[in-house]
Amino acid sequence: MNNSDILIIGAGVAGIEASLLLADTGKKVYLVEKTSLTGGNVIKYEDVFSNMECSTCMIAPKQQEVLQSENIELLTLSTVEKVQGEIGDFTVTINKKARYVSLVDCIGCGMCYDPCPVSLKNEFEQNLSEKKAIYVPCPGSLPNVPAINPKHCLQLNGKKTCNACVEACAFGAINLSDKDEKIEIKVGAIIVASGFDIVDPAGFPQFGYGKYPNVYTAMEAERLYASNGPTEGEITLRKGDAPPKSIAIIQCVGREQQGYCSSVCCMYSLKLAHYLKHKLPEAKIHNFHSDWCMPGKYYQKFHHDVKEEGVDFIYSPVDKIKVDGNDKGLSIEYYNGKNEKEKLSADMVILSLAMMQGKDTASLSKLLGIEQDKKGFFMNQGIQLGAVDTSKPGIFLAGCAEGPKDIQGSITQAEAVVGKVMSYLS
Amino acid sequence: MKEQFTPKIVGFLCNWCSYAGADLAGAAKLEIMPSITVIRVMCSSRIDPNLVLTTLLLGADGILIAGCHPGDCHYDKGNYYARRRFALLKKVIETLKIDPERLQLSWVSASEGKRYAEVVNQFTEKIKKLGPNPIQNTPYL
Amino acid sequence: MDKVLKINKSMEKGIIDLLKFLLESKKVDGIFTLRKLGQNNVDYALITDVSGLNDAVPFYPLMPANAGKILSHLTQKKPIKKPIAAVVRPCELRAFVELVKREQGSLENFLFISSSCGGVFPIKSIEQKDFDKYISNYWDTVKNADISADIRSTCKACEYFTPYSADITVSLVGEKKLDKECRIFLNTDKANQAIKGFDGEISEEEFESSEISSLLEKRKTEKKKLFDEIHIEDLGLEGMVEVFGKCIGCHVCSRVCPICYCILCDFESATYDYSQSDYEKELHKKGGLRLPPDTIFFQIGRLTHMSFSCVGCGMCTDVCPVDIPVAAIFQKTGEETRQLFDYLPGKDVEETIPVMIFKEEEFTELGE
Amino acid sequence: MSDKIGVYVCECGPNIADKVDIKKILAEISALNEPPEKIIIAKKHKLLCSKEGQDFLADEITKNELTHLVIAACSPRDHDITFMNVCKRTDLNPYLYKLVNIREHCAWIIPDKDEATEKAIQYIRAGISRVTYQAPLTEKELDSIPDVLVIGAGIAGIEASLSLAGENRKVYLVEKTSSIGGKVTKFEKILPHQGTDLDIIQEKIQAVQENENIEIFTETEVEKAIGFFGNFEITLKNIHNDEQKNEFKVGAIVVATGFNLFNPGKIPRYGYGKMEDIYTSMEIEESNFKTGKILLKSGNPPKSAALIHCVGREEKGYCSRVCCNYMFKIAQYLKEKIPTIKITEFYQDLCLPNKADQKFFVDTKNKGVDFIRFKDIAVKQKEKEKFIEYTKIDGKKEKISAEMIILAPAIEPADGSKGMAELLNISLDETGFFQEAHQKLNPVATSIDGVFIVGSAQNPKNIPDSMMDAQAVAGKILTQLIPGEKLIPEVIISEISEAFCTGCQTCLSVCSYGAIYFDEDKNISIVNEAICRGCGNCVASCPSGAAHSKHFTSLQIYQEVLEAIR
Amino acid sequence: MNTAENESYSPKKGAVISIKDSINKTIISFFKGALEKKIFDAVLIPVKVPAGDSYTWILIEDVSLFKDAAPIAPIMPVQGANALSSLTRKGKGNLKIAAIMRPCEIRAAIELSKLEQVHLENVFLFSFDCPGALPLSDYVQNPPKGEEVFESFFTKNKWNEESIKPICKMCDNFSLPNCDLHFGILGTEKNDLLLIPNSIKGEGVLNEMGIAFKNDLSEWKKKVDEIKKQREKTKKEAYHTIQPMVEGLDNLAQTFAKCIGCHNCMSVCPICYCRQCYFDSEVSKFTSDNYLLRAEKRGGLRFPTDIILFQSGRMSHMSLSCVSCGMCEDVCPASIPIAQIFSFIANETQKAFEYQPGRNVGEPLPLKEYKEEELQELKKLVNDSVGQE
Repeated sequence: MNNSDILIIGAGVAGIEASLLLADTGKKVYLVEKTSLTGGNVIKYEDVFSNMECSTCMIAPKQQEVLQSENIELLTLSTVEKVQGEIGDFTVTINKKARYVSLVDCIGCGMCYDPCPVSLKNEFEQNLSEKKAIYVPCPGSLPNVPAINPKHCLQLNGKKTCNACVEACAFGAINLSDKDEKIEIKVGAIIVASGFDIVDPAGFPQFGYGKYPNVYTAMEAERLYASNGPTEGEITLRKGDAPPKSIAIIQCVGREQQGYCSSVCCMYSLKLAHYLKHKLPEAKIHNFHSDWCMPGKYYQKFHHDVKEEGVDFIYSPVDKIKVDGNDKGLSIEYYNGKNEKEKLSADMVILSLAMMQGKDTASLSKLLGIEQDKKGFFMNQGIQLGAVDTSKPGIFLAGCAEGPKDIQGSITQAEAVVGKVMSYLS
Repeated sequence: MKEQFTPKIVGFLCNWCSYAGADLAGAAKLEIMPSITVIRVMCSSRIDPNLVLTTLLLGADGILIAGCHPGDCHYDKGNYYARRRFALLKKVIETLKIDPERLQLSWVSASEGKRYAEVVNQFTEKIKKLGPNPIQNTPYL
Repeated sequence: MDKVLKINKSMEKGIIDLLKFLLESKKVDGIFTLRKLGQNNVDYALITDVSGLNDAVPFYPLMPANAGKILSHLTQKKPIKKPIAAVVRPCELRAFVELVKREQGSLENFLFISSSCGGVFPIKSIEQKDFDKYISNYWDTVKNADISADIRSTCKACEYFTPYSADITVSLVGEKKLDKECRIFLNTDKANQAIKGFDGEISEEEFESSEISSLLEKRKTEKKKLFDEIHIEDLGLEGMVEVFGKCIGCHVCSRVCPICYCILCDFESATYDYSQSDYEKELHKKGGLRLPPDTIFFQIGRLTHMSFSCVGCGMCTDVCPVDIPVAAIFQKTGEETRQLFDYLPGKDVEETIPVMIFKEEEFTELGE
Repeated sequence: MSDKIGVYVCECGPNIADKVDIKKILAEISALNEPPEKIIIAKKHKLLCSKEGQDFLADEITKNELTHLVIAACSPRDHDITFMNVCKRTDLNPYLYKLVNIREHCAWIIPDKDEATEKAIQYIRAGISRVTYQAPLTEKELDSIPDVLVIGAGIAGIEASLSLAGENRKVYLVEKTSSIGGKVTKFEKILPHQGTDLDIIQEKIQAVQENENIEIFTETEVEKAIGFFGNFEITLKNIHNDEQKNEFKVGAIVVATGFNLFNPGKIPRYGYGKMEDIYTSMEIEESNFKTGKILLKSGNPPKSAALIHCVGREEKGYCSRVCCNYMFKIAQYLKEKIPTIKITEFYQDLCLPNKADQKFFVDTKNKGVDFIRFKDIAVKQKEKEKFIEYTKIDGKKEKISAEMIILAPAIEPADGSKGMAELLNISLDETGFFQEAHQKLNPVATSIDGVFIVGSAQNPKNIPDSMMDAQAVAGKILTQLIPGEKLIPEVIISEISEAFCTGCQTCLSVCSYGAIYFDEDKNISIVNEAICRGCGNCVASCPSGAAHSKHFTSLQIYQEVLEAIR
Repeated sequence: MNTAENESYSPKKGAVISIKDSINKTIISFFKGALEKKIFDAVLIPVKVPAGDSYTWILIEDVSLFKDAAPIAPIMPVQGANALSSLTRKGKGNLKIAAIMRPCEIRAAIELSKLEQVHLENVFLFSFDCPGALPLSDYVQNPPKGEEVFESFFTKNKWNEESIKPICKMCDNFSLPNCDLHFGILGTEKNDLLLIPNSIKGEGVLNEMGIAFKNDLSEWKKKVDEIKKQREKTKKEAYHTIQPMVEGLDNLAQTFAKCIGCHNCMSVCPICYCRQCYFDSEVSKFTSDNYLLRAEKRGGLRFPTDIILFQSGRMSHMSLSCVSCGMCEDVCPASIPIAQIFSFIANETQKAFEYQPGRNVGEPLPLKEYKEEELQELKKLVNDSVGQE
């Protein structure tokens, strides 16, 4: 039996590309996404490096196509629970958490947000801002339909009877008695595009993340700069409101521990430096780097341009850098090229943290019956059986689930997977 | 006082970036002056100088052309041609001293709802100061 | 230093001899030049037979039409097969180059003979009874690099009176011994081939002369005067209505303009046929409607379409039935728009016209 | 024939209903009714985008035999397709409908209710006057040829051919040289740690030769490739005799022309070509592949070797991404073949983008190769002895001697790229490689639909990534060029009227998709319906108005302008 | 049906209006009154441009614009029929319009209505005895002098004034055209202004205005015939001088030697309504080989080429409808007597078909129909011997 439907896990840029191409041929695609919106990590950035193109302009039309395509069934707030069978005949059980808001009736007018009394940390915004119990991760997210967090909603966690949002909704789109449900589907192939995560900065106490408030991760800096982010693009500090006068970006944090270079941090650090120079022209920006990894043909020119803009590049091996803070601000202790110790004070420190496998890679690999490689990412079969195949035929890898890469790397891999799937299934 | 001059502004917005930015401004419920009327075109490079001149000479008080930032254009290089055509048209009416400030070109990307609202409101204020387009009452055109 | 062929004959005879030589020695199969026709009148003609050259008057100070536009009609469908020598003015040559850039003709097989140009009389001046007196004092003013009073206002203000891409340039301006000696500058090796076998001594002399630069200064002051007359600095809408009020919308200025090559001008097409309801809306708003409409809109629209390519040949003012100084306004706007793209029309056929290309790093101040 | 225009205002729940006075709108719009030529039917509905709303619209259209439809609701970017599908269900042409945005551009941004109502009426009137000028358009269907032309039989070209060939899809593989396999066949070992083994590649070369759906042309060049996605006319020419030509039609073209190595001779300080025993990495690979040994010119094995990375990186302006890895491989060759050899590797930056690269670097280091990070470097010779003079990061100048020097020159575009670009009407970027359609979202396609670029033709790449590109192109072609299925090009495109076109080709030069071609004998420009994407750039550039853009004609926009300044 | 369906209507009576300070002022006050009474919604009338150096057609709705209006303007920069055509080409619309034009402009408007370029259903055509117009270029050189000369026509009643356009000097069709209302400015002996209804529509206007029209017209007719005889004599003389200029190819070549091919005579002519003239289209553009061949055949080829083809071609296309308004001569940059030539040719062709352009709306254009028994004299031209009875 050769079922030609396809399951794609993760609606990031790789998942979207694969689902659009496959849906074009008339195949039915189940796109399972654990968060409440599509776009994965790409929509968290304001611009993408090297030509500084606005990421929303780039990806929004694709997200719109996914929503409007009849062959793609988007299952948000859903995770894969059980997978049985083999290529051509997989039976998959999906645990679809309740959204409590109907995707058909709600038109995303946002009347229900204000009345909600509860507010909680917005992890999409790297906890830099708050969100309500009924929330849309960020303005302009697609699908533009809120979800309710059952743990915090007073009605749902039993603390108090409250239906402020239900009353505010003029479309009767909110149904607090919505239930999680298990959906069983039959597919011919599975594509894992579950993306990546960032190493936990707490693992590097020498940089003082958490201890000193003005130490930020790179993702937090991205959200600070985003025009639809918590501060609508203004660079502010957790302690001390004035915009920072001097900023230090420390690269290759976690490269030794992870045992690989994540290939994109050099470029997004340059992008951050370019943002900051553009936003705070008088601020002094230092970039602590070791090797520059710039594999793209346009990348070195971007490095040259950022240098021209007056960003101060300091070569110093990352393992010898220490950050400690005092009331005046932060001071970075490092060893320069001549191996002499130096100190530099800064109002803000941004850590370019290494990429690591997605948090639920381990559970997913057990569930799918595929292996992880030594670094923790899903293992591909190399050149013999294919760089996008897993040990189990019929299950493929796309994007950063297979290893750190830039956006075009993920897109190329997603298209390659589609090529493999088409030749298998036709 | 009600009879205060409300300018008539025509906005040519490109479908992929600035129209999306305007939608985002709407979704964020930002207050925008009602003087602008939006006309959607597929790309800012679709607007030819004669169309802008017709709009100006028909009596529009201000004309705003909005497109994607250079490099973001959905059709590769369209906005560069649009920019060049705009510069040429602006220079011609500048030389003839016919209110060049009534024309404005602004790049607005899909995520810049706030910027779209500011651009429109600032442009409306500027036109309010400039006053109605004198072309209204000259039948000799 | 430039290579010059000297003929010790008067300029008229010298040039006719050269043209006859070119035709007889089969260097070219035809000469395109002005030809006397009737009392004072001249017209352009493609002369293939030597006898036809008898009443040729190559540098006669009259321009019935822009030769660039005529050569474009000649070569629009297909480049000309046989070599032709064309005696044209600098602005006509530049107009032809502009048209070739727009695929409206081809430079193949042409030997361009141009000159430092002393300007031409208006077409209407041939009606004057003492027209031949005009001609004689014209050549005197050319000799001492002066501006004769009766030539067209556009020619008085013309700063580009020496050619850029001519094979042969006949030096007229500032040539004191014009009726005894004729200096012909050979700019290209095509020119050298052409004059091989023609008796006349070749030497090295400087084409740029102090007379030419002094004439340039005079022309600049004339231009300033011309612009001040229509106080171009603060035209505005009232100024435009002032200048173009009397325009009768016959569009002859666009028809004779070498740069306007469209088969049907957009302003005459169906796009600007307004329906009754459009007129009614406008009428209620303004209380009065000029008919036929869009007279000023046509002028501004034409400026946006071609002002950067205006070669300042002055035909539009010359043929305007109500004597509107159209050329002055097109020259002024042309100067401004050309500066935007630092483009000089007709200078070099390889240079693409500004609306066909763009540069990523230009006008970055716009739109931000 | 009279126009029957249906105008439906969507309340969108409270979003429009609370912000504008819909009763007033319906009254003013119905007042525009001018029987018999223009009949207006104005109604409101709670939520038109809902299923029930769409059914309501469908039967309104059929019941009133509407000739035009105007919907006043939300942004076309959200529901244009929804309402066009409603029209498709009825016999109203989907392009005789206009969605007027009175929510994001009116109700939500104008606090004062009267002003918002005025604005909504203005927008709806503009919609009505525009829709009467809209013409019905139909989707065209173009039959497509599933076959593919692959140019260049390196590893990328071979992988693409294998992934694409099938019983109803023929692949024409064209190679300029006399043998297929490209540079990969000259390596003894391929980087094991990245899972690429030589015998796998030999198998692939074998497979491509035996596959009956793949026709291979060696010593052949592409002479002509004209057409559009789904329909390219190809002419091949044998490079030795011009008469031997093949002509056929394909649906897509894959450019896999690979790369050249930068000539280090151009930079005097490396001494290449001036001193003995200075080799490029490729020369070492080839000699090692032939003889299995790496020897000095004198014939005996070198006692010391210096490997220099990043040769020509400044001059070319980009890092070539693959040199670090294959230099570690060469270092490990040397250690295996000459255990006692002393190797120093000089690098400016280590580019180890793949997850397995860092480990390969650490293994090489543990095998006794010492790495030095240099700021600038030069190769000097005093009598017989060669020295490497370099300054380290800390500014100290040092010198070491080396019998053999191996350079890692930068990867640059294959020669002939310029000719290939002109032939296929695609463009090169500022680094000289082929320009991809979109740096992020479409790296294997070009601005011309149906022409794809893989491997180092697009960006310096190693073997796995080149093969990944090839499979990606297979993904794109297999999903868009399906045997037997028709291609549906964009409907909203431009057209040029023959009568008024003067053939000045201004439109041709502004079109970045090569969608306009020049008809020599008629001397006019013509739009190719299959390629045009409808941006309208040519329409604005045409001075005589000969070019029109369907669905966004000057007259239609003019109607909206008239209403805007009423 | 169209406005003047009055083939049979012949004016019997007229109304006398006393002239207050000038004929123009009186006519303007008549129009103001009619506008106030809503008889029509707007008036198409020549108005002096702000710079005061020319006149332009303005469709006036707001009466304040009448201050610079001049129903009888000294010059004719734009043919009235062209102005009317730009307004009503796309349909009659629902605005009732009054248009005051010279007789040749009325005749041109009627010819254009036969070609669907003008729709007269909602148009009230007003005309006046036309004293002729000054040449455009002379007036524009010195507008005040032009005004003063034109004023003298009325004060000193000098009708055959020397300074008017040559075509006007020989115009014998200067009075009552096929309009609705006619201002007989030759008037009564006390030279009051005569307002003569020339159609049922015209009578309707006067009734609505409450103006009785009982005055006898014989005095006015006598004056008109007197001037007409004078004009017919000048016309015969003029044609006599023009004839040798156009007979024979070399004469034609000589006459049109100065023509620079700018086709301006065509663009201002009211009858030439084609959006793109046959002689501008692809059909009349040849390859360089063709031009070269023709040059080699005759030792030389004049540029611009095919001037005679253009002039004669235009004659054949429009001479049947030529109303001799003189616009072409006014705008010819080479000052060729093109209007007199075309008037001479038109006179011949119109005589052959007994057709008078603009005589009345109902009369079809000659080439739109044929009559069995017409053109007997052509029989002898068909001289082939085949089957000749």
